Amino acid sequence: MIAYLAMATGFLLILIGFYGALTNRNLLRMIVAFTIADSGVNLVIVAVGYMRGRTAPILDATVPAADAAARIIDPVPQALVLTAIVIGVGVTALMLAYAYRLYEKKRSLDIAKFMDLKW
Amino acid sequence: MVNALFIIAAALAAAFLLGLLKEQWRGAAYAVTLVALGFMTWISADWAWAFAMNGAAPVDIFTAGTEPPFAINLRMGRPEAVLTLIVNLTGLLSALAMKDALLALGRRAMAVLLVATMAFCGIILTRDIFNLFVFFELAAISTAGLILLSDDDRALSAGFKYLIVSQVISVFLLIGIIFAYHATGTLNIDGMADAAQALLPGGMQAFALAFFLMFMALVAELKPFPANGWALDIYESAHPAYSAIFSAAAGTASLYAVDKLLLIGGAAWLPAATGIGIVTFVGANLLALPQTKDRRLLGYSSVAQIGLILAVLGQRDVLGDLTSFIALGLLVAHSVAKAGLYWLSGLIAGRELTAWAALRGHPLMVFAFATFLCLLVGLPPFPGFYAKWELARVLAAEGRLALLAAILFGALVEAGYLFRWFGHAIKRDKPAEEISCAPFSVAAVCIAVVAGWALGLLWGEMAGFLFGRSNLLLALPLLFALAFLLLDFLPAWLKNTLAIAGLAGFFALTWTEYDPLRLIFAIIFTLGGAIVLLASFSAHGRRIGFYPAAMLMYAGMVMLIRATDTFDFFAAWELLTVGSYFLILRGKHSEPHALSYLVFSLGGAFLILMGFALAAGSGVSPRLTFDIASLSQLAQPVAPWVFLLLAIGFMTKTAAIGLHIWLPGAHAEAETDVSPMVSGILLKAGLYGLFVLLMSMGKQQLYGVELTTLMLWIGALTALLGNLMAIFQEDAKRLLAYSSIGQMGYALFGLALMNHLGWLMALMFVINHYIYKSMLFLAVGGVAKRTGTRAMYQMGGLITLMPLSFIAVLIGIIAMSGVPPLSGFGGRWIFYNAILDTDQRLPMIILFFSGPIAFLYLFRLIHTIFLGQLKDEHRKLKEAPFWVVVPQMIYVVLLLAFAVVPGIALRRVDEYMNQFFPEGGLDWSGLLITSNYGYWNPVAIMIIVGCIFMTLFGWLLFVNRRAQKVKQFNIVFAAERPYRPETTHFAWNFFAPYRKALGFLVQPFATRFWDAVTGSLHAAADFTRRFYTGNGQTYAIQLVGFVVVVFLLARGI
Amino acid sequence: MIKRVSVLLLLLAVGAIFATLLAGYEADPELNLTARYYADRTAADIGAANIVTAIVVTYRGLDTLGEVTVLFLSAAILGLVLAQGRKREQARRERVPAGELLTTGTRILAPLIMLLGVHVFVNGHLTPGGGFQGGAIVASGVLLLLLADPVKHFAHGLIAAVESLAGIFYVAIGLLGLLLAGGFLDNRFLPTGELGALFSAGAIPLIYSLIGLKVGAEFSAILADLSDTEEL
Amino acid sequence: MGMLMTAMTVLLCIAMIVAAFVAIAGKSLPIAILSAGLVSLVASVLFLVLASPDVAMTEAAIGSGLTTFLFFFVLGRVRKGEHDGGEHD
Amino acid sequence: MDFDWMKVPYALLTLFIVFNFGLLQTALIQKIAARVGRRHGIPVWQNYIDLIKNYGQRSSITHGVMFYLGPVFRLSGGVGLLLFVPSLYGSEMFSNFSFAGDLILALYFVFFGTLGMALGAGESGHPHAAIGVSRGLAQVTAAELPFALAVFSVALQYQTLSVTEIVAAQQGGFLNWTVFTNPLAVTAAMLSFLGSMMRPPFDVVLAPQEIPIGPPTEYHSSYLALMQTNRAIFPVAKIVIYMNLFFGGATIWPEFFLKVFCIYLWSAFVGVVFPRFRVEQSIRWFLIWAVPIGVLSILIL
Repeated sequence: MIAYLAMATGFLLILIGFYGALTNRNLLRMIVAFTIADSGVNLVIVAVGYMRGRTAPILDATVPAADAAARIIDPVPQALVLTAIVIGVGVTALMLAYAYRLYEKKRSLDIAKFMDLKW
Repeated sequence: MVNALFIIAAALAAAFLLGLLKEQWRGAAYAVTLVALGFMTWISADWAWAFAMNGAAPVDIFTAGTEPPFAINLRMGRPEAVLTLIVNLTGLLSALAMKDALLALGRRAMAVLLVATMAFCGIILTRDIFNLFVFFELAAISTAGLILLSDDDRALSAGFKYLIVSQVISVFLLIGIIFAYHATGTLNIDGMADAAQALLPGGMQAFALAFFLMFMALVAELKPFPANGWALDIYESAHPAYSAIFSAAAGTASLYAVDKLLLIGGAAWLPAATGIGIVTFVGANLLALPQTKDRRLLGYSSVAQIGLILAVLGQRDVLGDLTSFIALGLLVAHSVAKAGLYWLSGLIAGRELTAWAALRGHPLMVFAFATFLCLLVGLPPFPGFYAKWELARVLAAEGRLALLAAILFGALVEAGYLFRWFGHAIKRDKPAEEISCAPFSVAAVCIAVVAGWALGLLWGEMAGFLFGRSNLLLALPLLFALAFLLLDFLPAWLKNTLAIAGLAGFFALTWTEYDPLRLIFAIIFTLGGAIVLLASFSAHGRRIGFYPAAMLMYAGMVMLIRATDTFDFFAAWELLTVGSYFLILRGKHSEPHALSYLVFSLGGAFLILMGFALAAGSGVSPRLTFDIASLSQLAQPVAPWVFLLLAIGFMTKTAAIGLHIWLPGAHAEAETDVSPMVSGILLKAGLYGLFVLLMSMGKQQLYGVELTTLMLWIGALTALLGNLMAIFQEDAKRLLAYSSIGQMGYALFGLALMNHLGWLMALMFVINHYIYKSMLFLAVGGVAKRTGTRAMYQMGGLITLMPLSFIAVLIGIIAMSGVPPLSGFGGRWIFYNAILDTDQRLPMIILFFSGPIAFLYLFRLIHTIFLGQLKDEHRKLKEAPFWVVVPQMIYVVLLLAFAVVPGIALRRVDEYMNQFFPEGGLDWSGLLITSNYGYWNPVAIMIIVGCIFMTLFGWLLFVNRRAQKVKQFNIVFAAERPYRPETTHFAWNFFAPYRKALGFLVQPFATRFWDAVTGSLHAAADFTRRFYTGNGQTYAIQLVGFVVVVFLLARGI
Repeated sequence: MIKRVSVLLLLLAVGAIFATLLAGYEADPELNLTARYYADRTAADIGAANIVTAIVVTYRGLDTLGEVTVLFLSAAILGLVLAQGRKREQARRERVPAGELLTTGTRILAPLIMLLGVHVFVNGHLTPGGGFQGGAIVASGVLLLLLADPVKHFAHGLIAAVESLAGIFYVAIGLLGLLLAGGFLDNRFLPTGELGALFSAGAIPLIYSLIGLKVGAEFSAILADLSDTEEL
Repeated sequence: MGMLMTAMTVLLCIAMIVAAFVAIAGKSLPIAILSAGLVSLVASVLFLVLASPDVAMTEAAIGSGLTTFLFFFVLGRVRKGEHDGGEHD
Repeated sequence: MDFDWMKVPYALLTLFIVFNFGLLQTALIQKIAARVGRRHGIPVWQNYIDLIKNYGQRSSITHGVMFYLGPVFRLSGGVGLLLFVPSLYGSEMFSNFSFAGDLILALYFVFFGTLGMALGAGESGHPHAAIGVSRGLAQVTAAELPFALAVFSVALQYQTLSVTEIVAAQQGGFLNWTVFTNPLAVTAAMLSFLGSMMRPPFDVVLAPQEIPIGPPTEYHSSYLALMQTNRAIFPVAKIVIYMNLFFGGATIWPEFFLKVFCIYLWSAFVGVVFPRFRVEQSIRWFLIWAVPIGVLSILIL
């Protein structure tokens, strides 16, 4: 149930993020919207790996290595999300820097102002 | 061999190491970068060598000491080795080409370059889907960074647009990956593929959707049309050396990623790949048409090429093992060419296509340019050609003709705009700025050129290995032609001597190998070529570029008659087309004409290719390469289609009506000694093709229509309209060109008669037309050279100044008009005898009409140039240059000889044709030639006419022995005195009454039709490209829209 | 308006795809093959208690290397982007120094924060958290320093050196794995030790520490570069 | 326990969606940035619920913390462009 | 049918007969035409007088080699044409040089003289010559077409291109003549004949009534004489072909004279009745009226 909820929310976040990114013409707002979509993706990925009634994939006293297979949830999506988050922040930082420089060039954050290249 | 992981490790280590260097030590940083890239390249090369030469087995590389699917693994196999080699080499050479930019931006930029190259290699090497995602992100981010190397400040916005799009892509990819993982329990691509076998056919929807998302994400990296505006902006604004990477390396890597992904998707997704690929190929090529900016044009072309390869990957189900041969062939050709072109564009200051005229005066760079274009278009002997060939064969065999047609159409459009560009470079005004000669960049370009030719050699070897063919590039005639590239520094006279010796020598070496029919063509192509080349002795200086082009054409023609199978035939056909294109392009104003020549010729060539493919597909042969003669085994319903395609293809070369509009300009604007080559000799290649076609296929019926009858009509109409158009020309060379159209119509007609004498007549025209058209073109060319104009009405009265040219023209027109006793009469005589044997009477009537019309333009030719009033400004003209006159005199002798003893050429052919048409041959008893209907004694005619003429001439001399030459104006002129030569020389609009009566027949319908076709293509393209608004957000919307549309289509299907 | 509607329609279609995915999703009752392998073998093979860490650092170490490289790239490109139009010298003068409280607070807090970061990544193989989280925490310490003393010339060189060295060592350790153990980034060329101990799980603590340092340095570099920009 | 968890999840989800709407539709850019940070922060709580402490930590530290800082850094430099491209279409 | 030397004197004899016949015939026709126009006309020996006068004239200038050779070409064309076709059927003596070629040779040799004349006239530098040539060539292309069609029709009919064989096939009563067995072809040919005889309504090429114009504009004295000679021989030579193809040929000279005269009279008859066409009008006329008949004659066969 939680997994479904989280997943649905994740998808919704992606859509909201996309909508924001595709309709807002302000560069910074587009970037903000993309971070929301990224969060949504992360949520979906983690939700996919969730298994009801199991614990985090860390072995300790309560989860001995021997019966880990029956006790823990799928660790792989979590590993993937870690990577995805870091990549996401890298891209966001980069986009922000671009936005800054674009603003420096045209004194505007309106994406419709950057149409020198076309056709 | 070094573990392929070292490619990644080395790049990263070097990139991190750069951080330790001081910002100021840029030289050192650059050196580190080059060493690292070199090392990476060496690893790939080492592997590629091992796979190619030592037959090494593919190696799986495990990381973390754990076997897949539990840890990420990489694979180094044959394709990986080649592809990483492409990537690394492009990276290395681009690093050379953008040395200045790298040094200006410092170590960070170099690190990014290293990481980018590594990322592309990673995409190729990895077998893990999520790892693929990571490498893609690395590639995307480093691309966004490297765009900054450009000195074009619009690059910044292009980078941002790319980042937006890559965000969208990565969301789709991640969602796809996680659901695919959930469905299959693995992230390993091979593991997923195995699992998919169990999942997909049952249509487990979630997995199919997950795959769809992954697939679309990776396809989006291929910049599919129309969701690719962002990519074009990058191509246009990035540093050209980076664009080279973006086109060659990124394209390569993404394609291989899609290829890997298709392993998972299986056969069900192949049509989608094909569909997207072919839409991209055709769409992008069309949009490139109205493009005037070089780098953007190359961008469109890159997109198109990648699309084509994607389409090929999508045909894996039918291509089977050939997929990699074809896709790789297209890919390496694309990569080398595109990288080379981008590096080249870095040397050029202007961004307009016309700015490439700066290359002129740098023969090496022009050669590089030409090499890249030929590589791209897939002309022999480059890999794309082999790929195109096999692809056509399989597609036709599988009945995927629509796809094949779309591919060929796209390729034709591509060739059109690429060679238009080449035309600009050769013909347009040279811009003020010289090209920069940065040694590293030039080196990169040169290496690409060498790589291109090496690939040609390699693919030739591979094709030889796979299909048992001899290597095209090593064919003696081609090698000989290419040798002139190396000898181009020699003076023209020396090269000319070599060329003539080569042609004659080749004939001497091989003449025993031909049957009589081929022997005649061989003589025309080699010895005939040698005679025309005599005229080239009149050229001074080095004449850069002439000999490679001319000899390429001759090589193609020689290879054409030596070809016994379809592959050699087609390759030769393309070679002679390219060679002649370069040759024609040399004319002063021939840019548009050379282009239309090329487009028509390639269009024709593609039809031929389709014809061969269709034939091969219908079971004549398991391979496309088959003995041409076995075309005869074709049966209904395919045979007539094959016939139609091949016939139209060949008729494009002979300029049959409707397909003729390229000819007048191309022949007229060519150089003096080139016109006879392309008219007198080159046209015969088309006739040869038709001969071969009819010899092997004979009559064919399509929907009850006898196709040879159709040809008969086309021939007759061509003869009529060609001749009609000729009489209205004011330009002497154009007149001759239109006349050639008419003459080819006669020959076509003769062939289509499908009887013994018809063919003999065609052959007679082949010989005659070669002789007199070469002669006339040389004569007229010589005159034009001296008078500085080709407009006939500006000449006049040149007979006394240029008597030898006059004699040549006189003999030429007597022969051509068919007046006895010269050789043209023989053609007419055979013609009459031939038509008596056939039932097709209506087209003959048209031909009857065109006969006397020829007389009109011929008279006009000689009258307006040589007779009438001499112009004041021409009074001091000299005879045409010695070396232009020499071949003309040879032709005069040949014509007379052929007129008296046509048997020397025709007798053996006549016998040879008995195997095709045992009936209706000629009887050659003594000097008398007898047919079923009539007889003809050329020697007697010559003697009788000669005697009568000499007798009367003697008589006139006797009664009028004191005749004195009077001044030109000393004429009886109805109560007026002549005023000036210009007003007294009746020359302009000579046949005005004819225009009044029949001018409606020469409305330029064909020209208008083709203009409308190209015009609407351009208009459509120009309209469609407005779609690329330049707004990054719109591009992202388009991408999402693209995904949705494909989704809907895929669901619909 | 047209744009909004068409985007809405397109996203509706995308939403339909997502909805289908959601509807077709069923949680696995048991761990799938890959996950089971990790659950069963991590402790024995890798010796890390935190299975996610084991996956991130070892099994999928190549991803992580790529991930670190992404940050490296971001930092480098950010530097490039901002360096192109930078007029740093004028920019610096105009900034107002931070208040006394912040400055003093920072002096006490920053080392503590950084220590916490180090703790997080050194224990990455045992507890939740690791190089990335630790690195981020270290970077936040740097951020604090930046806020407190924006005029101070920031030690770009030091950051770059830390970043590079960490990166080089990371690659080197990976290669050691290739040479001494089973493959690239194999952690087992060092003893795996006892499950749960600090010095266990082979090279994982080492690698994760390097990652932490590197990530911290990269984030710091990004922040420092951004802080060097001027207000437009 | 299950119920409680579910209810909490629902709450978290609603909070995220509301925050997301604020982020893309709100007039003020700083608030949009903060809302996006909030989405991340709530997501990291949800990750804890989903038994993913590693992810939760990362998301909290990087996704919500660092990213928000980056945004404000840049926003501070381009203040005047905050409203560019609004209210046009 | 091989060459032997005896053919030469025989051919010269034919030439002599035809030459005299031609001179008289043209004069006669001109006289008839004059009488139709209520004029007195020339005496029948007038052509002899003109010829002798012109050969005797001394003013001899030339505009160049081709100019000089023009009349030679012209007359060679006429003589050659005559000699390549057998004059009398069944007569070894008057079969001339027809062994050298068949009907096609004759058809194409017609152009030999035309071409030479045109070239010679062209070199005169006189614009009217060029205009005349342009008109003449333009007209002849259309005028020759029905004839070519008719010839082809006849060749198809008799399955041969040999003139002798065609005549042979028409022997045995006048109903065997082509004019009765293939009337359409003959109609087409006879319409075409009008165009090639340089008589009204198709004589704008020469336009004798106006100022000196047409190809021979600059020719005089002995040149003109040669051309006059040709004007006597060439029409007869051409008519001989018609006669052989369509009207059963001739076996004796009187029959020859009669048939040739009658065929020639046909063009004179039309000429005095109709006004002159402009060139484009005559082209259209031939294409609209004569050509379809010729086409029909081939198709019906």
